[in-house]
Amino acid sequence: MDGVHDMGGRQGFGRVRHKPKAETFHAPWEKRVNALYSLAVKHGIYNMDEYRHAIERMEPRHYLSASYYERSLTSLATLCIEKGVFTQDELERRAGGTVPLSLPAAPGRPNVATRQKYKIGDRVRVRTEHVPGHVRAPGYIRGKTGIVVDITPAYPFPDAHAHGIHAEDEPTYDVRFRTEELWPGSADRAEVHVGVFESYLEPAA
Amino acid sequence: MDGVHDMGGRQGFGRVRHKPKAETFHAPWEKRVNALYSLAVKHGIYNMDEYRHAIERMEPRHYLSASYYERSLTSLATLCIEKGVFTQDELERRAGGTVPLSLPAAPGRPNVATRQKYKIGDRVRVRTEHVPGHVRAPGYIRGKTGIVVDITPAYPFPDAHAHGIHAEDEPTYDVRFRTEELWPGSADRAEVHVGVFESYLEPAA
Amino acid sequence: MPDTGHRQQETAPVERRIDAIEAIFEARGMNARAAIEEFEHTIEEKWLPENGARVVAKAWTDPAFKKRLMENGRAAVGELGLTMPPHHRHLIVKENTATLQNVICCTLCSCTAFTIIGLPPDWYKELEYRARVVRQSRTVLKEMGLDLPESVDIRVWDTTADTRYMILPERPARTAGWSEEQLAAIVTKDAMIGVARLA
Amino acid sequence: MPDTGHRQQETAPVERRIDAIEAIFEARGMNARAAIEEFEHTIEEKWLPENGARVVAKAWTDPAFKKRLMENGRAAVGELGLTMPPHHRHLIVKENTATLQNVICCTLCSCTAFTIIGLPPDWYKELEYRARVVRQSRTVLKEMGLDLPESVDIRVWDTTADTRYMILPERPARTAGWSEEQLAAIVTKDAMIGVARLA
Repeated sequence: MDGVHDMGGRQGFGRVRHKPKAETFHAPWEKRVNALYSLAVKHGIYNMDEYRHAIERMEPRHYLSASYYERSLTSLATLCIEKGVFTQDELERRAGGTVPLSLPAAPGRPNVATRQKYKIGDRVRVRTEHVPGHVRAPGYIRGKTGIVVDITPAYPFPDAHAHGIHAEDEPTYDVRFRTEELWPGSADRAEVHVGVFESYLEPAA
Repeated sequence: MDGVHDMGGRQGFGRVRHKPKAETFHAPWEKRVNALYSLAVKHGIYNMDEYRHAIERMEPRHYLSASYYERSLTSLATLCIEKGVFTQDELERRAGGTVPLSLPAAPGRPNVATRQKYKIGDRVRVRTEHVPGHVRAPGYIRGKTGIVVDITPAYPFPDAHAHGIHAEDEPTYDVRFRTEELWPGSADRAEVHVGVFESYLEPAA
Repeated sequence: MPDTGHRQQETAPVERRIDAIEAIFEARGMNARAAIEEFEHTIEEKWLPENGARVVAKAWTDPAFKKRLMENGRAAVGELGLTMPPHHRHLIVKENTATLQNVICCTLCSCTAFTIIGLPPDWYKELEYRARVVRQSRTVLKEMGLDLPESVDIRVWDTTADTRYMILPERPARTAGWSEEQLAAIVTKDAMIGVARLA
Repeated sequence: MPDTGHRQQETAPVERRIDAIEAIFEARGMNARAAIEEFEHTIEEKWLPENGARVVAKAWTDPAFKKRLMENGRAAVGELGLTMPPHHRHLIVKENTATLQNVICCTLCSCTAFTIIGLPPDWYKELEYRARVVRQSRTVLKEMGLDLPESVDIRVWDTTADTRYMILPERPARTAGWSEEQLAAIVTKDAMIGVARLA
């Protein structure tokens, strides 16, 4: 989905608030969120693609204003309700207030029928697609051309795996893009490498 | 700029909270904001393109979480400080607290040297450009092809006008796009008409 | 940097922020209070959807006016004493028919022909409408109560330049023989934005 | 719908929300408390940047290990007793040199090889880094204190699949003859993400 979570290349942000040896957690409840969303994965309540997609489905204002661990928490709460582990009523009664949840998912999709294999050195183009459900191609590579520099063995196809749809695993291709191709005249010179699932690609001339 | 303000086609939002005969204002302070940003325009402190761009330059979390009139207010405050009408110190002293402002502007640009005239019926493509400053081409038409269906007389070129750069006025072309071209397979069937400045266009085959 | 102690403070509420700007403008001799009063008067007395409703009613009943309106909206509304700000250089009028629904939006901000159809309603300026109406026009209109059959084509007009749009709604069949005043009374702002049809 | 009265209430604070989920999990026999304690133990004792530092130090001092690490990161770190979750199927190691700076990010969320280099620092997961580092890499690195000359090329690795990356930093010249333990002690998480160089 073309959501606000798709941050790569978005302008208007200020400086990275970096300090050396920065912390991961800033409050004890954050560790509990991390432990419990991982526990839910271990219990098979949902997989990591469903977890990521439930974060993406957060109401956009909520996504941008929430802290990292509030986003994790919202995904955990939403998926447990969607999977029937508990009801919204039970959760809110116990929490003593309302619990903001993610919005409903659009449908997922199986592998793209016309996908094909590539080899290192091939020029590939990222298909101009707008997938309504979960997708792991960032918007900034859509329609862009790059070169395959590495290939991994197959992974679950996220567009299906996040939606409980059966699909074949797919290799991901490490595709090298130049920033001059991604954002002509408006980026620092660099190569950007993205791990791109086979279904997202088509051959480039 | 590729900012969060560029909303057209972004997914993840819920239903439009519409009711018949909806109000424009919801609190008296909102009318004062509207009156005073207009007064500043009348006094020549800034123009409407500068005003719009100062809203776009708001910190993205602030943009999304602020109400419509808080965005107007932030633009007004930012521009008055940038133009030297008052200082941030004076404003915050009088307000009795901090006043969130927009982030600094990137440079603007003059008319595109290679722009050309089109006539009704011409096929045109929106240039694949990433303009760091103000621009009035929404991201969803970037690189897309449409047909010129109408032409207006010249307007100030916003990419220059929002940045105090001298530029020639340009006609805007009413370009008709099909949603199937804009978001293939992922939009309701419709025509979308956009008023596109000459500098944003190139001929399409 | 001198005297930045107050920077440690809380964010000022929006009312206090505009209070401060109003006070500074007043102190600078910019007559802020008078401008606010004039603005409040203008939005209550002048920038009303009744303006556009008069334009629509006249277009429905006067074919020559309608022709002028479709050719040069700014000049035609001027005939009724209606004006537009200088930077709104054009008013383009689009006609809805039995098979065509035109809809206005502004995906980048909130542009409207506010002197003619009134200031935009809250939902028009909200993120949901701006994000969705260009891509999911039929769905959004249905959610807003306008369930169009597939036989009706949709044209969305994204107000990206300073050209302004208004929609000429389809005249309801039941209004045959009505006066301009009667007709004007049924024309709504929503119909002139294109998110509603008149019954 | 029965008993929705509590829906009128305020939004529950985040702590109360996770309290509630923890209590429900506990009531369902999912051993939430034990999982939390185990997690707290794991992040304090196991998922530490010292793991990656050992890998780096060994790669600096053992060319055969380095070769295996570059060919199959997951298997090579396993030689040191380090494991990765099943869904992290690959660990790809990229080497920084005098003329090349590799940098890791995850524009879509926050993916990292956390069992090897430690859980990601706060700024890595924040919107600023995710939005900017792919497009303004040199500028962002400079703002973060790493001012690279134009002669150094930059490669950004956006972690969009479940392949995980770590950076093998350039070994500082001053460390000639140091032991693996001495070397490991100077390797930082930032250097293994690629936003810092070791001096």
